[in-house]
Amino acid sequence: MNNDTLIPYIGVVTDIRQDTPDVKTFRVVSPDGGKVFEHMPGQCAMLSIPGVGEAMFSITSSPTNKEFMEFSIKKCGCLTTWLHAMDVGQQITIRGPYGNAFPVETDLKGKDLLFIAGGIGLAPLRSVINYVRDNRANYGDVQVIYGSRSKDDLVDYQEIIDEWMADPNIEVNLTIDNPQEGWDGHVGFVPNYVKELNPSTSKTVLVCGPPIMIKFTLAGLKELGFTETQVYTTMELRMKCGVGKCGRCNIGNKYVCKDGPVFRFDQLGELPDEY
Amino acid sequence: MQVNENKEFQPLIVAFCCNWCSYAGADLSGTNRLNYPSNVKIIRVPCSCRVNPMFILRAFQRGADGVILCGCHPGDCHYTSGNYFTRRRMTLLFSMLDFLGIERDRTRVEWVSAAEGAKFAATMNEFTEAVKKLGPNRRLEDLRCRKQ
Amino acid sequence: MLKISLDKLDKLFEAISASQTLYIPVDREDGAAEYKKYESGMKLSSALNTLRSAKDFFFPQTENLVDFKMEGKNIEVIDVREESEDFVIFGVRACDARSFTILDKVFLAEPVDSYYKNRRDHGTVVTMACARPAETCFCGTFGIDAAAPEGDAACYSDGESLFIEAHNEKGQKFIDSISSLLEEGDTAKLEAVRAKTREILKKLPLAHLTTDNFGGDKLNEYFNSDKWGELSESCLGCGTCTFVCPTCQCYDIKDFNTGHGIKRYRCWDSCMYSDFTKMAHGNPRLTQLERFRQRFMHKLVYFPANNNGEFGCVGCGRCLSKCPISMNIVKVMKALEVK
Amino acid sequence: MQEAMINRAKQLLADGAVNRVIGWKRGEFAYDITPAVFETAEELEKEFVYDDFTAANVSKYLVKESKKEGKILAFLKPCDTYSFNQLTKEHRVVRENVYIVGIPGGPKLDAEKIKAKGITGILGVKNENYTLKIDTVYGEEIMPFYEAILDKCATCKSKKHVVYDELMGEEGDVLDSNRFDMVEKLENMTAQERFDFWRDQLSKCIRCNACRNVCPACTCEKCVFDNPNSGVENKAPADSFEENMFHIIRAFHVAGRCTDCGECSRVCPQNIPLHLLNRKFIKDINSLYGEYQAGEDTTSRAPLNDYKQDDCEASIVHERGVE
Repeated sequence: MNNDTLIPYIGVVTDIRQDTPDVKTFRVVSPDGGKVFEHMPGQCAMLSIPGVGEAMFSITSSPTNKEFMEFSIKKCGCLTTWLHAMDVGQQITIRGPYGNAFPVETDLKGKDLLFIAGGIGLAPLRSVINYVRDNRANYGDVQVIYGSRSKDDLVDYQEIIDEWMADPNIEVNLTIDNPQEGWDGHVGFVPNYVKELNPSTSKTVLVCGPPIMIKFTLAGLKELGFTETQVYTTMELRMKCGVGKCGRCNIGNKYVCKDGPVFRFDQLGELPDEY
Repeated sequence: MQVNENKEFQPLIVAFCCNWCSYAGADLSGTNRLNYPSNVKIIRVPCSCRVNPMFILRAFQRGADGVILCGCHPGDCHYTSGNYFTRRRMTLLFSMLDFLGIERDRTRVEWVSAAEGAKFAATMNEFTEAVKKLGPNRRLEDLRCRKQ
Repeated sequence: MLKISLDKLDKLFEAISASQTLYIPVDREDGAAEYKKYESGMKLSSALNTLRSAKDFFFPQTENLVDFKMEGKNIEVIDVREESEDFVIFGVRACDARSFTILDKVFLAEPVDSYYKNRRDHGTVVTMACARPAETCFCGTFGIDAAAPEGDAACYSDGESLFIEAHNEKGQKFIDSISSLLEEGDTAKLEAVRAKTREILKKLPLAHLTTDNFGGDKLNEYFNSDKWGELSESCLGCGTCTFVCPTCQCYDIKDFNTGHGIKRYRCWDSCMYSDFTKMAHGNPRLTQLERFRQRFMHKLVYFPANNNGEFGCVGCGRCLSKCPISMNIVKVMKALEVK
Repeated sequence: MQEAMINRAKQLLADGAVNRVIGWKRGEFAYDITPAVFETAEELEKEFVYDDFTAANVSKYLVKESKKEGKILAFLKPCDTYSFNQLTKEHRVVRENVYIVGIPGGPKLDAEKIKAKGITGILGVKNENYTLKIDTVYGEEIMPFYEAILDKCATCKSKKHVVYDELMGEEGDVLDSNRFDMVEKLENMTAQERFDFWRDQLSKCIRCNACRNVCPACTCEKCVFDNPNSGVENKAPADSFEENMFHIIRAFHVAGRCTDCGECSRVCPQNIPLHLLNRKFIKDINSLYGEYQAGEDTTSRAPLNDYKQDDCEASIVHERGVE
C-alpha cells in the first residue's frame, strides 16, 4: 500500500535551545541524518509524541538549510509541555509538510519586503527571512520589525543580533513593551512602532503575532496607506489531519491546514469572522 | 493474565488499601511473615472513599482479574465517615456490575484494621482462590491491553 | 434486463456470499434495520433505510491508523494497514449511494486517504430502488431519483422479480459472478412500478424543498443570519445527527495507551461537540450557535463552494427522525430562506 | 389544553409577570416537536404546540434560561417537575426566575413505535378515543393509542406535580407503577444471559452522547468523558470495554439523582433501554437504603451523600440473586 500522510515519520531531536522563558527551539533531523522532508517557507508540520498528542507547528528553519529543520515552540498545552520537558536524542513523530507557503517564488519576488512580528509570531516568519537572506538578489529592500513583551521574550535573540543585525542588506528594528534595564533600544507596542517608522507603502508586508497585535498593526498599515492586498499573515486553528479532511480548521469554506495557513488580508476579508 | 498450558492460571488481583488501616494491616501481615499471593498488587489510597468507581473499572480494563477494596472498619475511618460512603457506593457499583452480567465474585469490599495482619493475608488468599476459580476476566476486559 | 424471482433471493445471497463477504440490511428486534454480514437464513429487510448509514463500510466509526512502540527515547512506527477483503453491500438506497460520491470527494482528493480507498476499491455497492418513500425523504431536492439509484449495480423490484443492472465494470463483474441465477426478463411491469414510485415522490411533504437559495456563493448571506440563534437554541450539542448522517465525515485522531504500546485511532467526530475546535489557547467556536451554524453551513454553503456546487446532504431523512429535539436541515433550510 | 396554555402564557406575558415562555414548537410533521423559547404573543399563537408528541423534558434548558434576565414561564409535566426540583436542590437553576405552570402529562406518543408498525409517509396523526388515525401518503392507517406510547410513559411513576406556581387541570397522584418489572426480569436471569443481553444492547451504542446531553441530571460544566486528561475519555470506542465503561459511569454519576424521567431512552437513536441501568440503581437504593425518589423534594439528602451506621455490607450483592 502507498504511504499515507496520516502515518508519520520519525524525527530525532538533536538540539534544544531555550530561547525565552517559555519558548524552546528544537532541531529535528531524520534518524539517518538530513531533513525528514523538504518544505517551503511558511509551511507547517504535525509533530507528535504518541500517547500525548499531536499538533501543528510552523517550520521555523529556512528551506535553504539542508541539514535540519527547526521548530520554535511556546509552552502552552499538554503536548508542548511534554516537548519542553524532553531531552536531546528523544525521537518524535513528524508528518508534513502541510499548507501553502508564503509566495516567495512568485508574488514576493522582486518586491521590497517588510516583516512585522510579535512574540512567538516570529517563528513562521524566521523561515521566510532566512530564505530571503539566502536568496538576497531576488528581493528588494528587506526590513524586519519585531517586538516582544521584554528583552528576554525575544525569540531567537542571539541569531537576530549575530546574523540579522550584522547583515548590512537587511534592516532590523526591535522593540519591547516596557522599559527594562539593559535595553537601550525602542520601547513600545509593535503597531505604534510601525507607525513611527513610517515604512514606504511600496513594500509588501508579512505579519504574524497575537491576534490583537495583528488587528492594530493592520489598522496602522492602512493609515499609512497600505492596501489589504499588500499584507500577508499566517493563521492557526485546531487541526487533526493536516490535509483538509477532518473538518475542523475551516474558516468559511477554506481549510487553514490546506488552503492556508498563509492568507492575504483581502482573501481573509472574504471569509467569515470565525477565528 | 494469560493461561499457560503448563502453569496454573494465576489471577492478577488489584487491592485498593486505605492508608490508615488496611495498608498498615498489609504491612503487619508482611512483618509477621504471613503469606499472601504475590499476584495481589496493592494500591495505597488516602481513604477507601477515594476510590472512584472508575478506578475499579480501569483496573479491570488494564488486566485485573479481581479487584478488592480494603478500608477501616465502619466507625473507625480516619476521616470519620469516609468508609460509610464507600460502602454505599461500592454496594451499588458491584450490584450494577452483577446486573451487567459481570461475575460478582471478582469484586469485594473488606474491612481490615491496622491490627489485622492475619485477616489481611487470609482475605487475600481466599479472594485470590475465588477469582482463580472464575478464570481470567473476559467480560470486562479491554482486548487491546492484553499482554502479547 | 436480467432478473431473478424474489422467492429465490436466498439463493442469490448464498451465491454471492460463497465468493465474498456480503452485507445486507436486516430487521432488528426493535423494528430498526441494520447492515449485517449475511449468514444463511437471514431475511432482507424491507425497511426503507437502515438506522445507521452505509458509510460505516468505507469510513468506520473507529479504525486503527497506526501503532507505536515506545522504548526509551525511541519510537517505532508500525503500519497496521491490511489489504481489505472483497465485499458486497447489497440493498443500499439511492441516498446512501450518492453519499459515497460525496465522501469520495473528500477522501479520494489529494492526498488520497489510503484507508478509505482500500475499502472503496474492494467494496461493490449494489443499490435497491425505493418503492415506499417516507415523509422524511427529500432526496429529490438534491437531484437523486429514488427509483433509479446509482451504485456499481442497481436492483429494482416489480413485486415478483428483482431486476439487476450494472452501472460500471465493478457492477458488471458482480453480475457476471451470479449470472447463472439470472434470466432475461420483461421490464414492462417494472416501469409501471417505477412510475408509481415517482408519483409518490412528488406527493411527499418535502417534495417542494429546493436548494435554489443555497450554494457556495451564499456565504455572507447566511453566515450572519439572525436565524441561527433561534435555530440552535434548543440544540443539545450531541452528535446524533452527525453520526447517523451518511455524508458527515469529520474525524478526530486519538491515541490509546495499551500499557505496552500506543494505538492511534481515527474516530468519527462531530462539529456539534464543544471540544471540536478547542485548542490549548482558546476556541473559535465558543457557543452552540457557532457549532450548529458550522454543520449546516458546511452542508449547504462550504461544501458546494469547494465541490462545484454539489451539496453535502443527500436527503436521507435520518436526522429528521433521529434528532432528540427534532431540529434538522429541513427546518434550517426553511428558516433561512424566509427573507 | 394547548389553547388554554397559549392564553395563560399570553396573559402572563402581558402582565409582565414573565418575559419569556419555554414550551414546544410545531415541526414539519405531526411528530417532530422542538423545545423552544417564545417571547411574544404572536410567536405563541403561531408556533406553540402541546399535543401527544410534546414529550421533551424542558427542565434542563432552565439551567441556562433561569440565569438570564427576567422571569421565564415554564410549562412542566409531572415528570418534568421532578427533574426541576432535583436541579433546584443542586442549585443548578434559579428558582425565583422561573414561573412554573404545572400541566397534565402523558402518555405521550413515540413516532418510532408508529413507524415500527411499518406505517410510513406519515402526514398527520389524530387521536380519536384512543385510536390513532394516521393519515399517510399511502392512505389512512389505524393503530391503538396505547401501542404507540413512549416506554417512559408506559411505566409512568407519578402524575403528581412536585413543584409549581400554578396548576392547569387536575392534580394527579403518585402511581403504583410497574417500572421495575423489566429490571426484575433481568435480575432473575443468569449472569451469562444478563451479560449477553447487555452486550447486545450496548454494542449498538454509537457514542453520540445524546443520553448524556439530554439528561437533566447531567449538568456538569465539563464531563469527564470530554476531558482528554481524565484518562477515560473514549471518543474512539474501539473495544466493548469502553461501551460498558461509558454507560456504567454515566448511570452511576446520576445514581441517587436520577428522577427516572426516561429521556435517555427516548432520545437514544439506537433504542438502547438505558433507563434500565438508572432504574437498577433506583431499585437498589429503594431496597437497600429505604424508599427514595429523587426530585420529590429539595431538602432531603441524596442516598449517595448519606449513610447509616447499620447499612448493609457490600457482600449483600454476593448473597442475593441469581448466579
